[in-house]
Amino acid sequence: MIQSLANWILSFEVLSGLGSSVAWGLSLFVVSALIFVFVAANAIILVYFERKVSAFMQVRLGPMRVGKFGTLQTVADALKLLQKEDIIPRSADKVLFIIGPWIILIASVVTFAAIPFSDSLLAANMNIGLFYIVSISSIVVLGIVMAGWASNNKWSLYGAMRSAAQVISYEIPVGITLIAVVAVVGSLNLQTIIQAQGGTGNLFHWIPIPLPNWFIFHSPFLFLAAFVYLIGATAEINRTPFDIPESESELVAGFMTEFSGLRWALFFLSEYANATLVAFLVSILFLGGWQSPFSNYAGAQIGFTIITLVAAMWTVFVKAKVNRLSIYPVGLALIITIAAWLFPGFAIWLASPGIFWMFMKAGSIIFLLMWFRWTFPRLRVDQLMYVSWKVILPLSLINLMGVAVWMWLTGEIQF
Amino acid sequence: MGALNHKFNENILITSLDKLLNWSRSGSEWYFQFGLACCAIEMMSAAAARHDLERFGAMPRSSPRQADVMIVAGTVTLKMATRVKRLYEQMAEPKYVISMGSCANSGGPYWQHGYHVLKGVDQIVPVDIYIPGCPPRPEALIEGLLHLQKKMREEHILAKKED
Amino acid sequence: MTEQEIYADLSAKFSDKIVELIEAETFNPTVVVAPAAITEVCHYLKDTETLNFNSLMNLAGHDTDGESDLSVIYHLHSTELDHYITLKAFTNRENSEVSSVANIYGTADWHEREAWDLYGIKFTGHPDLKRILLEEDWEGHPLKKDYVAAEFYRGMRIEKVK
Amino acid sequence: MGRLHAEEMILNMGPQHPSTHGVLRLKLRTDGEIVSHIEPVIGYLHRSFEKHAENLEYQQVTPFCGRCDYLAAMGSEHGYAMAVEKMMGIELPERVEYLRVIFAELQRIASHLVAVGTFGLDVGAITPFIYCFRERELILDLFEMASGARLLYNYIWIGGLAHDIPPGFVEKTYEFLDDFDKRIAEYNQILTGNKIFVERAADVGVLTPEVAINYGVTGPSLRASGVNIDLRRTQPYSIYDRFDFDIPLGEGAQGTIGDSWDRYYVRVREMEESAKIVRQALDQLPVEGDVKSAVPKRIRPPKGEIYFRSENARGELGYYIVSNGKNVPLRVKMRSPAFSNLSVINEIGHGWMISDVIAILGSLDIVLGEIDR
Repeated sequence: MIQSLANWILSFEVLSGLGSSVAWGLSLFVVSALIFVFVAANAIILVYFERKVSAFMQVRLGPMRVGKFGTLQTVADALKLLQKEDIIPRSADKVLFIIGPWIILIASVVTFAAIPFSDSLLAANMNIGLFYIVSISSIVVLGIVMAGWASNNKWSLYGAMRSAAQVISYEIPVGITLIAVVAVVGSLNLQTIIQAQGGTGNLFHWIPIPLPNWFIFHSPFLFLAAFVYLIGATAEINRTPFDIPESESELVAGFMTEFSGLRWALFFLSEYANATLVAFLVSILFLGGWQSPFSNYAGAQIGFTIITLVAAMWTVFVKAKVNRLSIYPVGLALIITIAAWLFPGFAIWLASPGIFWMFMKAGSIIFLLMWFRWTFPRLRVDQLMYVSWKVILPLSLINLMGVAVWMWLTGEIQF
Repeated sequence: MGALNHKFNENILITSLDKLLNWSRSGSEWYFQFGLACCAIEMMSAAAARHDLERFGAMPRSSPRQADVMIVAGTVTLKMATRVKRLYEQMAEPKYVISMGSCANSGGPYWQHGYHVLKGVDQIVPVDIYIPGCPPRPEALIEGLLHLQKKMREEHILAKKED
Repeated sequence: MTEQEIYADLSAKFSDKIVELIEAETFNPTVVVAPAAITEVCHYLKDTETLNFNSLMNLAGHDTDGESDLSVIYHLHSTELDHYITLKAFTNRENSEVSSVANIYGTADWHEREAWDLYGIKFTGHPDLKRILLEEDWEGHPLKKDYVAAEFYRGMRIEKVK
Repeated sequence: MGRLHAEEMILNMGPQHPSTHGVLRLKLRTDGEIVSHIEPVIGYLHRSFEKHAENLEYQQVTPFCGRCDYLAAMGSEHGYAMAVEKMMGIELPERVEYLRVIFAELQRIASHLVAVGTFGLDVGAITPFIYCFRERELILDLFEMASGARLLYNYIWIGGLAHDIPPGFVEKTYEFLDDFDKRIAEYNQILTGNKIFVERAADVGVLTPEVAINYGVTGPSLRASGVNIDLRRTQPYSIYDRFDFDIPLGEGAQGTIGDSWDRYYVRVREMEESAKIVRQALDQLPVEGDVKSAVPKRIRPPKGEIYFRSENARGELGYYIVSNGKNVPLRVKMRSPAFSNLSVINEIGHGWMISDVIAILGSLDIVLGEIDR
């Protein structure tokens, strides 16, 4: 995209006087600004989304008064955090204290460069996209340890040490699961990973159920790898049930205890940037990124009717609670189905791969992460290590071998 | 905002900017999770399902650095008074104090024979809003928060002080 | 066993240390014991099979009227044999001294520290006798009838009481 | 190379901490995550209930009883009223006895709801806390109908009740009881059977019966260790002998008997038993009888002393009252269950990790107002 952007800038006569390197630099700046704006706006929306989702899960209303239905709530929070006094504790290590949060934010924002939002819309088409993301996102723990150590507070020291142990021990199973995916595709480039998941095939290449050719249906081992990756990634971004570094009930506020005002907002921003990154990665690697689940527009029409029927039956029979709140999702699905049947153009657009499906999948994964947070209690430090070393690591190794054997069995590769 | 405080004279731009800042501050009062006694239980039920404090943007924060409003909910004994003062000083600057319950207002039922009770938290900490009641109902706490919001809206952060 | 039988058993065992059995004006008959002998009496009550007082329900200090002696009351109960006894130890007001049962009953540890904190009754043999409810630098023992609160405490005014 | 002995650190889980249930300070001596010694420092809420009781008349002391244990105010007032009535030998009308049992048991459910909710909060599950408070609000509505207050009532007077229950109270209570049984199943689904919750609570902080009795632990924490002592059954006061309810004991379903999970689960089952008692009491509630008939004009108990025990939500709540015939008590000592329950935390808490110490503290269900009095 940067290439196309640079050429687009050079095409203007008035700007053609600039050297190609300046145009190139300008377009680089524009793209990175775009990414940062996306991450910031995304964090604002997600904070509001999380407070509303947690409220509905807890039988209450969530922010309602600030703006219509509380929509401006996070804007008000951000503005208020701007006005807060910037406290740096006297006995804190000033340099580390200041750059700690920035390192975390930069590490989590920079990884978005390699995320392909749709087949044409991506910042940098790197051929080592996955490797780049994994290596950059491991710097986050450096920032956490820096922030925790610098604030000279026993609670944040505990938070920092716990998060260091946790993230390092979950890097390994996550890395091995990613190798399993790369083994199937043969390339680290996220764009080619998505392109390899196009079209429809049968489940696990073996049971003749027509399903989109996503990696989650590629083989039972990759199916397991999807969940192993989700668990490992939840641990890596310190979200419940693995949120012991900033557990409110034990460590007051974990490594964020001594941070106030804007500095603390950076932590909040990077937490949600990481969550979005993980959601995108899960949808790219296992749910076929911007691939559409329906091969053609007829598929879209039939697919959406099935979704509406399932939603209607679920609301009427299973939950047996037909009130104003539970009608909304069924109504939405109904409208889309009618539109798909009436306007073939709309159905075609639905069936075609594009940014719509990318954000739908990422959104559902984010909703899942939030669902985890508001239902599960918190694991203890040693149980967390046990889960990582004794459960997920062997599982990811088995997945790696299993994928290779499966591909040999189903004839994808010949020895 | 320390450097910009009260430096500009009153004009359209500044007052509207003041209004925006006041709106944002009053819209997200993060209260300091700090319960002492019976009033803390009423504060918890105010934060729970029926009277949801989150509707007004009030989120409980357990660290003094990230809280704006300190709700002193319960009896401040002399042994606890030094801690309350230190916690107040640890909070970041635009900070407010709500004294919830007659124990925090004036010592309450323990006024006459309470040798170990501090007669009113305003002896150690500047209080913005007093909420009467023993314990005040969650609705009273919400009314206190709304009064604090009204008080925040009238503040002038950027405009010069008219002294 | 009823309180009278327990009193008979005790006075047989510790003839001089058991003073009397008060039954009038009280709902639970009380055995008055010399303050120094409380530890042996409680050891005996707890260890003998027939008595087996394994649970100390309550330990309270008491000051009747500001002049006469302070007293400490022990309410004992046996969970297996389900019988009760109350012990009382009088100690003079100036340097009140009672032997501690903290090593026999775990719950007595904190109750005795509270009695020392609020009544000023020292318990010899207590592992760690220091104030439990008030700060270390608090003068006086508030629950004594002749206690008058200080004017200020660390710069904070305590209203004049009574 | 032997055990790498790092220097021990004193960690102050200070008077202000999200999960110390109020103003309790735990001085932890920690070696890394393992806590080697816990020294609870209390007294941050010492409001001198006993000094007030020596200067106020008998009926003026009732509000202060409720303020000591503000999560089970009805239970404290009930205990105090029964103690003074026994001293004065007052005969209560049947209706008053039944109403008092109904309110005491509803208060036990409300207090256990807070205990179960905050235990979930300490272990990290935020949603069950909100569900428990949703049920508690329904009970507080009932209390508000009867006494006018939500948390601290001054409703159980010496010799009767402040007001009779309004019409519609019985129907509303039946409605609550029918709805409440479904809720218990909801808690069991979201918290009791939750694998992570079991992992965090089972086999943590095991309290053996001998240590429990020695440290004076009473109530659900004692019964979770398998000791069958419940004053409503072993030493029946008021009219508890007319109801049939069983005493849930800890069976070590998820771990050893007497661990934190048992203490939690005994409270959940005890809520069901209390609901059963309230239902039976409502069925047998006599319609006639004036609740204020036995309230004496001037309360002057005869000279003497009494130690009266009743089963409150947290354990054995004892009142030691000494009277010298005047209308002001000479001494009222409240033996608070949470005071002894907390003293056992070092015994069962040392050697565990910090997050376990918090889980153990949550399972002991302490209320600081009652500990510091």
